[in-house]
Amino acid sequence: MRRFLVRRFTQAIVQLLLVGSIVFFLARLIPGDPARAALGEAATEEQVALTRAAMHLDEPFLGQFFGFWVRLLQGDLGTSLISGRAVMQDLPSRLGNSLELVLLALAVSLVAGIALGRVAATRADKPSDHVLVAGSIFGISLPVFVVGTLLLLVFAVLIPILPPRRFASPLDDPVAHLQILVLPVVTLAAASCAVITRMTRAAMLETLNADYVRTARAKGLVEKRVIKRHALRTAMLPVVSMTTVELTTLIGSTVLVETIFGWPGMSSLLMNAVGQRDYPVIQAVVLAAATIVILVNLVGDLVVRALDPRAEDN
Amino acid sequence: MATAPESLAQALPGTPLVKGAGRKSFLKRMVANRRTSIAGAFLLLVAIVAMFAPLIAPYDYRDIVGRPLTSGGPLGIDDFGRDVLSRLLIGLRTSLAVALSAVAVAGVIGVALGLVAGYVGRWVSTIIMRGIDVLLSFPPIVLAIAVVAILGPALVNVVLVIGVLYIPRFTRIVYSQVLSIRSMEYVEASEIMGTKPADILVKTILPNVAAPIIVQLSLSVSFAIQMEAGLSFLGLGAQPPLPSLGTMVGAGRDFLEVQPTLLIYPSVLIILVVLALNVFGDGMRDLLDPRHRT
Amino acid sequence: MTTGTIPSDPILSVERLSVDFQIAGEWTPAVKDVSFSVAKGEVVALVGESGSGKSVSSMSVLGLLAPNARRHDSIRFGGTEMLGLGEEALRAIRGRRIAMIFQEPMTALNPVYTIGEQIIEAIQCHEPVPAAEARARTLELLKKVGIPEPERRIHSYPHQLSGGQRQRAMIAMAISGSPEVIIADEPTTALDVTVQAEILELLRRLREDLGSAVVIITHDMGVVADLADRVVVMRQGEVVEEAPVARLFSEPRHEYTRKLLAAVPRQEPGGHAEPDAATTGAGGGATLRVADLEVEYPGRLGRKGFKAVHGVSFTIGKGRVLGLVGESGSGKSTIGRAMVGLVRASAGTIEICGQDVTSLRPKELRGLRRKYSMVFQDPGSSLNPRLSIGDSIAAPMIVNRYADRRAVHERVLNLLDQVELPTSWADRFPHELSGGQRQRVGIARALALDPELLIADEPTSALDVSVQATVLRLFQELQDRLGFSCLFISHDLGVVELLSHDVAVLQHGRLVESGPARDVLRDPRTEYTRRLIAAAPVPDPVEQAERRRLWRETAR
Amino acid sequence: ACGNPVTLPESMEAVRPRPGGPNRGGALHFGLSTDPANLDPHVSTGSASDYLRQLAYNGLVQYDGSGEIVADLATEFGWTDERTYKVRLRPDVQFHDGSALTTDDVVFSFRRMMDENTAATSGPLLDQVASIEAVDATTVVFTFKQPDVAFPFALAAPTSNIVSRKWIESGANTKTQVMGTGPFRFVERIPGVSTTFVRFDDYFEPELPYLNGIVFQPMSDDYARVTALRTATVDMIDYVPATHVGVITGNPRLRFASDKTFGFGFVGFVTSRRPFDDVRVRRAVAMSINRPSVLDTALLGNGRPMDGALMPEIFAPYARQLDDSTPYDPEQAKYLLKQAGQEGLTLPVVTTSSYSVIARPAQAMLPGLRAAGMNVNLTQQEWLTFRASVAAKTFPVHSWGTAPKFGDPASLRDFIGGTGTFAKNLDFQDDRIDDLLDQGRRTTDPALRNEIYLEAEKRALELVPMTYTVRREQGEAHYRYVRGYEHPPKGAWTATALRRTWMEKTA
Ligand SMILES: Nc1ncnc2c1ncn2[C@@H]1O[C@H](COP(=O)(O)OP(=O)(O)OP(=O)(O)O)[C@@H](O)[C@H]1O
Ligand SMILES: Nc1ncnc2c1ncn2[C@@H]1O[C@H](COP(=O)(O)OP(=O)(O)OP(=O)(O)O)[C@@H](O)[C@H]1O
Ligand SMILES: [Mg+2]
Ligand SMILES: [Mg+2]
Repeated sequence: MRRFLVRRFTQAIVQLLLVGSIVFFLARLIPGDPARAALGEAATEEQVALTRAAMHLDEPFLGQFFGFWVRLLQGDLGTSLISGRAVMQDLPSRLGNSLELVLLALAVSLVAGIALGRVAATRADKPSDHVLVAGSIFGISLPVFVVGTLLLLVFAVLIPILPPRRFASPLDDPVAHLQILVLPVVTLAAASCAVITRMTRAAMLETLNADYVRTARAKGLVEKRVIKRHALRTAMLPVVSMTTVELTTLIGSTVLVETIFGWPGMSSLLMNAVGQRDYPVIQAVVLAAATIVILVNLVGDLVVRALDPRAEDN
Repeated sequence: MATAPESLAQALPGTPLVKGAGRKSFLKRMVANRRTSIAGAFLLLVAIVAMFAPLIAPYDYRDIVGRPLTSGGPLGIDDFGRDVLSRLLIGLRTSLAVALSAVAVAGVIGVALGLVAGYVGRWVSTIIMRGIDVLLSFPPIVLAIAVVAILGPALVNVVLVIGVLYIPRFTRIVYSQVLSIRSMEYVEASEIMGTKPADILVKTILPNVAAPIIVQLSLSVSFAIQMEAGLSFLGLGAQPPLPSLGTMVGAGRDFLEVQPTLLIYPSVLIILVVLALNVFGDGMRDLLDPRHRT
Repeated sequence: MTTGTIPSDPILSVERLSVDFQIAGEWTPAVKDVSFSVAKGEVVALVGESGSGKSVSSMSVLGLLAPNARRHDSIRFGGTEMLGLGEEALRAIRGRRIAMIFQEPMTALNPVYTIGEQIIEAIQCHEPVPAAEARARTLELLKKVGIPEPERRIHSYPHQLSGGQRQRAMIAMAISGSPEVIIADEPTTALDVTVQAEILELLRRLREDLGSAVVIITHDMGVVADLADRVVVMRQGEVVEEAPVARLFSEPRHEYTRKLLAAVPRQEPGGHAEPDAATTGAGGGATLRVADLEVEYPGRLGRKGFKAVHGVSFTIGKGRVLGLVGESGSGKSTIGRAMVGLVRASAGTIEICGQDVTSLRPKELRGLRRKYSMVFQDPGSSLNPRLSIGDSIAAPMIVNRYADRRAVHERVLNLLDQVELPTSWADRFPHELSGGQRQRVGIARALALDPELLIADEPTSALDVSVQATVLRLFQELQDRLGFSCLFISHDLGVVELLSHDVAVLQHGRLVESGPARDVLRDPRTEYTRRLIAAAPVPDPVEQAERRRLWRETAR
Repeated sequence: ACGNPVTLPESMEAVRPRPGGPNRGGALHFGLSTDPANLDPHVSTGSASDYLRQLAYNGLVQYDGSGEIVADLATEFGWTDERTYKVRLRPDVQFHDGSALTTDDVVFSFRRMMDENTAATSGPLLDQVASIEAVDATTVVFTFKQPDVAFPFALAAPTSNIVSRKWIESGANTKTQVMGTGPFRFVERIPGVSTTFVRFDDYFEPELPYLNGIVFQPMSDDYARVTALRTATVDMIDYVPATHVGVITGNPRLRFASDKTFGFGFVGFVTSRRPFDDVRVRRAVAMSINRPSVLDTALLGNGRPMDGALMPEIFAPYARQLDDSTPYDPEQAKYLLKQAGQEGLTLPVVTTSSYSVIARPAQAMLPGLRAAGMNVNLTQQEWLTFRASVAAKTFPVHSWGTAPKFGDPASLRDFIGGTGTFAKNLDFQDDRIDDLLDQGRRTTDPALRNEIYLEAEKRALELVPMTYTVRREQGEAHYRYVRGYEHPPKGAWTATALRRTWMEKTA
């Protein structure tokens, strides 16, 4: 176990080095000039060129590259080329806000998705299964921005019970914070909940046929427990490995959710930074996101190992 | 000598190599299942419509045929004065072409990687799975913008981008399934016969991990349709005036209160296609599972 | 029609039971009009042909059949009609009042829970027992069924146990609720005779102490003779004869019963004709040579591993059959699996046809693989559930490009026929077969390529004696014709003596005795072997009663 | 507005009614289409950032509600001769740090703007300034290399702000810190959440500002911004998208303050690239754009078609004379193409997907082009990519939209002058036009200027380096209880009206 963790953490460092390096070059491969973004539309090419130089973007590539890593290792994530703010000043709160959304949405979709998937599987081909299939298709087929917009239209304009209030940080005003949290979380969770429902259903249909489920019944277990402990538990394996993928999908979807609901998260920071070619911010956000994804995958793998003793012996 | 069709027959458990009396063929069983066959027929219809969309469409999807945002024509006129039905048909074609091929790319590569990683283990799986993590941790926009920049905005590239982005969905799920299946005795039995590892993966393990893959396939199509829309906004993918269902939904959103049909029609079409795919996928899964044969 | 002791007070009675399965859209009968009953404190043995509907009938009782089944008429338990009983009422009976031991313990145990967890769950589901007490009871149960080191095994997952250990875990689970009726479907197939004797003793005690009724399904006539009060003989889904055990053995009425009894292999002098030295001499070279083999299973989560095989060496000459016997969990399957590379030898060499397979690269090994094949101990899990049995049998031929499509087809049908399965079943799937039928599919698959070396792990454990006889005859015939070498793992000493030239006895992963079959079995040198032989039940109630008494004396 | 503002205390929301005059107090919540990234007083990243800038800083002059240039920090200002411009400062101006404004600060500010390294947005407008001198404690004099009629516009530009020399030289980070003389003090910017200003009590204009504070919230999603307004989450929003104008104007509680004169769309040709070096081809494209239809579809009628002058008649009296110079005539276009040997021309056009006001007209003009037998390959690119493509001339044609820098024909230079920022993307340079533009800039007589610019525009319409498509309606929307706000009718888009805004509602 310890050895496994040590190995995985070493791998994670290599992965982050890789992600950081790729994003460093990829960001600079994207045409468009941060100096232009910093100066606005009206600036002349001469002005842009001067600002480029002032941003040290004219320096040799490799120098910039190593400079980036050296500074990073010293704990310096850099300063935004555009706003002049230190990345560290904004990143933690942005990251926190996004994670709050994402993790809540993930929790909601896991709890609801597994429950619904289980219902669908145990009532396979009965009306409630059909309703769930259709419902999840609805959740999957509608793009995030449509779901968000519809929710806004319904709950903010038509029946204004959840108007798009100003963002309030949970520390300042927890009640308001919870209130504004509802719509974005629901929007985010809609699709992934549906995915998890479908995955759970499919996996459970497999396991429900297994002989050990028959054994569990023969023991006299309550059907609920047969389902939960025996059919569902083994069906969780694909669901767990899907969850980590779902998490990244959720992180991706926050881009839209954050703009629609004015949620000051990491994705809108990244979107802005990409739109402005704000390289230090792009790099920092991507690295932060990558760290999270890699960690979550690690946790997912640990869960799989815990769930399936056979997985480990290999 | 065994030839290719035999191995194929082996890969598909529904088609017995050794046929006894009274067993219905795969196709027959499919037809026998009402829901699956309705979904299949619908998909076939969709495919045909998509293929011949330009012939079926009442108008050129680019032409101004009426006052913007009015209800002329069969399904109304969009904000640019174009016929909605014609655009739906062409949009369907674009979306299906992109989404299906992207999912195919992702599915084939993703499943293959997952199988190999799960079966071979050791450093091979380390490299594959950690690489998948790296891919997963990459924000799609950065990748997408970079790809347009490097490869240009062709529709093929959007297939590539979506395909690559969706690989992890398949790899991770297949990987975890293979881990629990590879120690099954029937896999070992296959090994002892001297089956080549590739054949074990494809013929023995793959059919037994098919269920989550099928679900994933049918779901991914829906996401790919949406992602194409998102990417075409970044200049990757269907460029106006060529419509896709996803971009039509996006454009319809602005007129939600003025002319909701602009949002509703393409959404409904996406929902129908995805629903049919899922129902069909479920049916296929049942067909592939001998325990569901009745 | 039955004479003799009609039980005064049948606790469980099956009346005119019919079960049909829907296969490919058609209803196929599996059990027709079967009636039998069992009274409190009585042991009824269900015997009969493999596939005759024993498991199906017994699973009908608790409503545990696959969804593609339909049942008719009546099963009464006490005063209740079991057919059409509500889920809740059925649940209250399951496990608590009627318990079931399933035939194939590998698939019947949940792979992701330790056996301890599974047994504790069974205990706690009917009684609110505190966790510590449940654990204590579980340990006691494990001890009762003779699992060594229960403290350690309680944390083992099913795949970490030997076949017999799994089976005993299954039994422990079933008896945990002290049920009124125990339905035991081939409970001792994977057990060596000593353990089997203990298990039978256990069942007997349950009957005596708790007045439990036992329905035991078995093909081992020795077990029948040992345990049963009454015997129901089934064939092709019907009951052909029912009789008190003594009468059945002394004067079987139905022709099938007679055939059955006749087919029992007995340890008689001259059971196996020693093949003449000319064909089997050392000159032919050894097909399999194992030297100082050691196998260690890794421990979970960095815990200490478990050494299952200690320095085992043996040789199988060309055309020879080595019978490997030994108590359950002694490492027989592990050795077999090491031969074919399914577990890694941590030390020692394994030479097959002169090549050391422990050091071969995968590709070279694959070339060698068509020369040997294996029959797995657990027939259920060794068949790909998504391949029809025909395809499963054809697989090795296709993999090794044995012949063209038509020839393969022919051969598959031929093999099915040889193992006494209807050729029309080629496109059935494993879950549609009975345990013994699945086992025969495994055998057919192993024989498909005419291997030079066969590793057969309990190949006939699930077969009734008549089919077993057919299979053994087939074995012998092929062996005579093709002269393949065979590592024959079995706990049935009668079969071993019948088939093997040499015998090796394994205990705790160590070879304790080996030599020509007759010498070892007739004149065992070690105490362990002697006990093994003494424990084997004989198919004669009277003689077996006597033997049991003797065995008890030596054991205590 | 409901709920707690992010950083303003509740008490600030209170409005004190004053019969007969503007109410005092209250906080305005403003939904802004972009999160202004950079608060530098001299570098503008778009109109959203100008809103913030002009609350905290002042220029020497400003636009009033009707678009006229009036005093700001100046009391008197104007030309003393053709090459001298004199400005007298208000005596009583204080910076937010309490220090007094001096002429030295003014000189320093302009030098900073003129310093290339600042890359100030107003920098290019000051190119004719030879020197700037403080002649005494209240007077600053600009001397010019040559007469420059456009100079007052440069002074009124939202980025021509006066900063404290002491403050800048103390090493302040002008991108993140704000310290000016404006009516509002900068409190804080939480990126993505809000930027908050509170009243500066020592503002030099008595009474002003009326509001206690202004909170800007970035709302980049059009739908969300409009919804926030409709649900009174904010009191005011900028940049009402054409697709939502109907929803706003249909609501009696809301007011849409807009203009149709400033922003416009155009299609530019790289005039050095074949076949667009042939003016017939360019004209053919110009003639196949169905402008009324583009307006109707792309902007849903919210704007005006542009078939003549670039400059609107509101500040270019000659403009009407050029009306109908580029009629929609696909047949003629076909003929021209045929003449040029370019029948069935394939037109690779690049546009940006980032702004719908640019992307939608580009899409809307396609049917007309097709009617003339042209085959258009439209490529949408993300904004900066688009900018890079345009600058690198990767595509021979681009469809763009922008606005003149200020409300005078002198701003034509950017588009058709040889050194103009937009002309450079077209490889366009015409001596005659350059000559005319130079003359125009030097000439003070209005009638003469009118003639000069008429000719320049006429020539541009003949040479077609770019063809203008539609003017878009652009503006802000707010509740009617927000009073005193005017959308500038003819100047640059400035936010000085916010300085004078007050709240009618007292609740
Ligand atoms: N994967 C494993 N991990 C740890 N221990 C194992 C594993 N597989 C088997 N064992 C242990 O190794 C020992 C030998 O097992 P093996 O299956 O070889 O026994 P066997 O002689 O075949 O017994 P049986 O007759 O019951 O099948 C047993 O004690 C078993 O618990
Ligand atoms: N799920 C099923 N679907 C279809 N047929 C089945 C199914 N289960 C059992 N059968 C058939 O029913 C018959 C009786 O099977 P059963 O398992 O009762 O045999 P058995 O007497 O227990 O044999 P064995 O001794 O080999 O275990 C067999 O012919 C088998 O093929
Ligand atoms: Mg059976
Ligand atoms: Mg074994």
